[in-house]
Amino acid sequence: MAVKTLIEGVREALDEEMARDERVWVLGEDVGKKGGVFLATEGLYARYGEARVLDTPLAESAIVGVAVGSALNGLVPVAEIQFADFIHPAFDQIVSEAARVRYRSNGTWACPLVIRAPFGGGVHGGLYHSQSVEAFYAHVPGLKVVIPSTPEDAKGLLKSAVRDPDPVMFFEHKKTYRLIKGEIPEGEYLTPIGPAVVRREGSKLTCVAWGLMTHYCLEAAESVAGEGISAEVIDLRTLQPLDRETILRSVEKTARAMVVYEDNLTGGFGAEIAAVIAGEGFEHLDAPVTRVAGPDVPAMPFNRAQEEAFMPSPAKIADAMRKLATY
Amino acid sequence: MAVKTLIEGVREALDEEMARDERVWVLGEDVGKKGGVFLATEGLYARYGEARVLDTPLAESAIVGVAVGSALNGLVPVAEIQFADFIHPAFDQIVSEAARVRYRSNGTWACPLVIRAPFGGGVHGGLYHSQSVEAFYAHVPGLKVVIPSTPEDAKGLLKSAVRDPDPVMFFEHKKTYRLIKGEIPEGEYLTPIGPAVVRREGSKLTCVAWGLMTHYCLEAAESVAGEGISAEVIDLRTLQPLDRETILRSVEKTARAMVVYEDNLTGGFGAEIAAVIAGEGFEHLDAPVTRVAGPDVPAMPFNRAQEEAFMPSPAKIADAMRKLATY
Amino acid sequence: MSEDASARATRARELRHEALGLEPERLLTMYRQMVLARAIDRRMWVLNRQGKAPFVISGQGHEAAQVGAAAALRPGVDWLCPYYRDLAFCLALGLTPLDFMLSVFARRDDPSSGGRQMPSHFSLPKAHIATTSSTVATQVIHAVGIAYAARARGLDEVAVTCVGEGSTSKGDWHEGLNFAGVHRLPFICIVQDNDYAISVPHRLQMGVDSVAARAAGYGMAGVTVDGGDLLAVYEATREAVEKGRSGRGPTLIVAKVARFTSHSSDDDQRRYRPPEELEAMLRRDPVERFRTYLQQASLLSDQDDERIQQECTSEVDRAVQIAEAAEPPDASDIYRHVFSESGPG
Amino acid sequence: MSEDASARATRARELRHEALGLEPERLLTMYRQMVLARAIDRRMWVLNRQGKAPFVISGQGHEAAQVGAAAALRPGVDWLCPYYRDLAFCLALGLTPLDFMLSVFARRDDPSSGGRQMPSHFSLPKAHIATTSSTVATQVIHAVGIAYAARARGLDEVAVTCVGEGSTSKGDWHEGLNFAGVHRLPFICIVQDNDYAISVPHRLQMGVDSVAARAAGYGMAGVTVDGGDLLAVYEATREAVEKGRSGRGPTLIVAKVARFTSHSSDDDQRRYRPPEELEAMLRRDPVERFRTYLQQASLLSDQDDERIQQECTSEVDRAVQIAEAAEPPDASDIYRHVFSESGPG
Ligand SMILES: Cc1ncc(C[n+]2csc(CCOP(=O)(O)OP(=O)(O)O)c2C)c(N)n1
Ligand SMILES: Cc1ncc(C[n+]2csc(CCOP(=O)(O)OP(=O)(O)O)c2C)c(N)n1
Ligand SMILES: [Mg+2]
Ligand SMILES: [Mg+2]
Repeated sequence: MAVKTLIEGVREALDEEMARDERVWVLGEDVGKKGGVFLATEGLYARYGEARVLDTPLAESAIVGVAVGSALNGLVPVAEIQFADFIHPAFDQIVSEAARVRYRSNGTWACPLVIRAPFGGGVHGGLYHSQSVEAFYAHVPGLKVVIPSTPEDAKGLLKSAVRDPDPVMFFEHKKTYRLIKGEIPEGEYLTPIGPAVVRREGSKLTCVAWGLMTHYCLEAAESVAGEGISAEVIDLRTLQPLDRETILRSVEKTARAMVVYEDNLTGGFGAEIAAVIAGEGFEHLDAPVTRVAGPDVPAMPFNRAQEEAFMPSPAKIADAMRKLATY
Repeated sequence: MAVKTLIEGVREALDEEMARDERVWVLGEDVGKKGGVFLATEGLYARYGEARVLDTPLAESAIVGVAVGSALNGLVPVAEIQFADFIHPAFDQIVSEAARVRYRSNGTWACPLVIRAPFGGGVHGGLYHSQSVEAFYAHVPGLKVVIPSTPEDAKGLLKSAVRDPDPVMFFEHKKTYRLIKGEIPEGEYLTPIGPAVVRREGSKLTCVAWGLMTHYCLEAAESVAGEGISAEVIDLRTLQPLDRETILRSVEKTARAMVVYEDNLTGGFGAEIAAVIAGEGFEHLDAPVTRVAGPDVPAMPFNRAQEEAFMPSPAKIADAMRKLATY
Repeated sequence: MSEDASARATRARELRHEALGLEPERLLTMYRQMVLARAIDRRMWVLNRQGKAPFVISGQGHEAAQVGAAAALRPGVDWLCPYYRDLAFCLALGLTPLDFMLSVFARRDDPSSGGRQMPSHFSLPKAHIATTSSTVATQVIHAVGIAYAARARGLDEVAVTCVGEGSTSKGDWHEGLNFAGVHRLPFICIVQDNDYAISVPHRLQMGVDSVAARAAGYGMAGVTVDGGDLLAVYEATREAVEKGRSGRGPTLIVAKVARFTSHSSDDDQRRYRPPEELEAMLRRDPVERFRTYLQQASLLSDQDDERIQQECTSEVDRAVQIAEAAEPPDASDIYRHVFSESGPG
Repeated sequence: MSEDASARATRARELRHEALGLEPERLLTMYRQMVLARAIDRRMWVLNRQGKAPFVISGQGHEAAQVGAAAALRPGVDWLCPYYRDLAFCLALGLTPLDFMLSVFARRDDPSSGGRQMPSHFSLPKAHIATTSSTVATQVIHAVGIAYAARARGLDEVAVTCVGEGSTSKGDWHEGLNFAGVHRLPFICIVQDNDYAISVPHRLQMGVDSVAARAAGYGMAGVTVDGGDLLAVYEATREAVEKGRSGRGPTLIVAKVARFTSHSSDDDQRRYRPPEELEAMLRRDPVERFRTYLQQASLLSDQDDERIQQECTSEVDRAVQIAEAAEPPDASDIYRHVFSESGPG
């Protein structure tokens, strides 16, 4: 196995799926010759040509809407939204259209498509190149929401997403693209959409996270391990459908839970996780469910001091772990 | 005091605020001669003329964007989105623009505006005239989110919203428009944005709701009262900023809590309420926080059987109250 | 009119359909489609007054535009991303009165949505009629995507979409047309311009008389036609279809039509339209106009017309009867079809 | 060129600015604005290479379009809803090099955002430069709203907005222009068409050579100008401003410009633009072109030019020095200005 970056996982998944199935096509801004602003689609244009690797006009609603239409007529589109911050203009096409094609037609139409978007901060992106948007979509029935945190999962989950018969929102934390390296298995494999994975076993508390925050939680767990705090870290991988079992099984063991997310605290998807744990795991809990999240300010400022103040960090998470462990 | 409908409260607020301050103007589809599809703006066109009561083109992003621009240049716009289901195309203008004007300019620009939208179901509106959308916006820092449940509050809160220096999302449950009648005080008054109100005192459990669900909870509370279950019903009125104090004070007293919302269960704003109660009220809870909500299906079907299956009803709520009381 | 003038006029008219290569039988089929659509539409309003149809939205006054356009398509091959007034269009493409009545009564076997959507949210996969939401103009982009896929797959399909003139103000309309223009797709947008978007008049909707003026800005063909003139719409659409099929790009067709009814059963257009305007508008009946054409061309006798009317009426009667008696959806089925039932493929 | 021909050409040029009523001093001011913008812009890239400016986005090649347009406005009266390449435009309206450098270094006293936004997200209330996001084209609608408010309040203000040609594909652009057309607002949209949207070439962005072709569809005036020709842009904008002020409606101006640099410091345009194209493009330098004009009109001596260049350079030096030494924002201020600090008014 070769050690690769997360974005290489994305790229390999796209390449393999396009080679496997000629219905698969990629569309978005700058995905063609340039290979995407993060180079996720690098090489595809040369290999598959303009019709299957299409630089679209600068129009996110059209990117998603054209994807929907092409899915209705037999293609399997993978749309790239350049930054998750710019997915908002396509909100209606995603929420009212893609998510509902199957339901509103009573199952007579399907809308298999993938929407990829880099999200998240800590990269000096300022207010409009740093946002987390998963909460908006994990709230919308009809959509699956996937966020990989390792190169292996990025590849395996994206391949599953392309083959999924329903619309999948595939969010990639842009800070993980090159920061996170790991082995990618040789040969073809699929990582199923749905199951979470326990990234670190622990007995004292459960920490639920996704994307970059998974790694920060692992760092934090490592740093408090010396203090005798044994933290279990769950990487959700899929927010919708949510793997309640893995979460609740862990809480049953540890009796203490925290959710860590980079998005704004209030109404972030961590609220749902906290509500599920507090609801279904009530009997097992020895402490309130802790949430470590971005503050309730519009977004992450560009200047370094305020960006750092916004981002949950391994140190902040470790602090919260200490507090929770001694509650 | 005269008994009036909720929509009369809305209409009076608009009329009084337009009479008081000539910077206030109303824009939206069919708000002019027709007076709005629910007649919320009836009479204003005749009284204030086309320039201040403007029938816009069919373009929600423009409705909000023009409102933003007019606010930057000294007006106080009240934009009507005809149905909350059709607010999605304006998502970007609301979330990226209105909500962030103040923050991104470091307080040197302000964006005082109100966006009104009728939401909610139970009116045979089908998939696209029934939705609850408050969770999307209550998650966005920079926006206030208000949902009145009585004629008095509709008027008093809307007047406060018009005078608020920041953008306010003002959602009106369309089933309450004519169903809910109540006294509206004579003379001018303002209902402050922020504080929740206890609509019914109780000792055995706390029920948090907003909009139409407030009334369903009150009905349910009444129906279980004979069984010796004393339910306290809190009408949130404002989702953002959230009145944690009133909620937590009640839970401290009752030790049991439920949240009732019509929106889809997963990621609805009730998840946040549940997380807050389970987090900050942990020590007081004798039972897990219950959520009664719409199911996780894209939206409310048009046919009666499935519409009823979707809607939380007084009976469903009463059942949940019984279960919670005996936990 | 003198005998002579009348005869000349008749000849001119005959020449029109003959010049278009339309056989009398085709013309009668089209006429029947219009009559049927009108009969169904009128019945909806009766059902609404009877409390049996909670919501009605109507295509009366738009029939010629729709039937004329549909006649230029190959049903089941070319695509339609329709809008809520497209009853006549969909009937012409293969929707049956029963199909439609099942949706009016929100029955389980309604092929468009199983009673989930409001009536007039047409969808019929086998006829290549795509599912739509209520959110206007979203389907315009879907039609563009369908056309893109058709070309990519080497299929000889043209994608048509319809919207009202108000819906052309939406960003989605623009984004769709621009995309179609860039790629010169086999795509046709038919704007049924009835002067109002609910109550909002044309002058507050756009700064031009016809949005056909926008076609040039997308690098596509644009044409304004009298939407009350079935043959004119047929001709314009046929040309657009030929353009699309031969790789000569998309077309924007604006058909000027009349909205006979209020916007929907929740509206009363007398509140915002002056009586004289309403009166003048109601004189622009496309069904009557085509009937007159056929009669003057001696293609439709009074008896034939009577028979067609009666056949349509009884077809509607039958559809209403069956639909009313049909099963409603199961409440428990509300959970179905959120995701594929066969799981990841 | 023969002596004679050169003299004739010079006279024609003189006539141009004289015909426009522009005094030599105005011309030199404009020239200075272009030189200053270029100097600041170049410095940004140096700071970027030094690791001091994490993000740079550039207006090099767009200066004539911006300075020419700005010259037709009344600073502090007319409005600008700018986009990220509008450095020269904003300087001409009153932004100082220090103001700008404070934003490059994300300093507390950056007047645009207090270091919250990336550089080149211009905002300066006193100059009527509105705050913008990074999401392209959203500001177009704001400018429409500003114009609507100006008229409603009886203010004699014109609202101008700038976007790139790629941004015209967005729904917001369309919705804004349509709205402005309906109400014949004092609104001007200047499209700075540099042939690329990041890497996406013109041919994949639109089906026309110039989006000015869209103006007719909104019922507004539309004009395409050579954006390298300062006087041409000035003339077009002045006419548009007069139109707006006199109630004759909005104007769409497309200025064809050159993007000298890569899209931003995160991009490398050599990856997607052929070398010959880049080379030819780089010859279209609007600053040089205007310098030549001034020199041939004997309005700018070599010494004057030298002096202007040096003044601009030292102004930039000073701004960089002060900005670099300035205070960064406080981390704890992150919580400020989510809502009004004075509470409900
Ligand atoms: C995005 C959106 N906004 C608002 C509505 C509510 N609405 C339904 S139809 C309509 C008017 C449509 O007018 P037009 O496009 O001219 O079509 P017509 O009904 O006149 O045929 C409106 C505003 C909607 N369905 N979708
Ligand atoms: C809605 C949105 N989508 C994507 C982006 C990312 N982006 C920033 S600039 C740009 C290209 C803009 O091209 P154009 O409008 O031609 O302006 P130019 O940069 O060429 O001056 C893109 C795609 C964005 N800022 N906003
Ligand atoms: Mg219309
Ligand atoms: Mg460009």
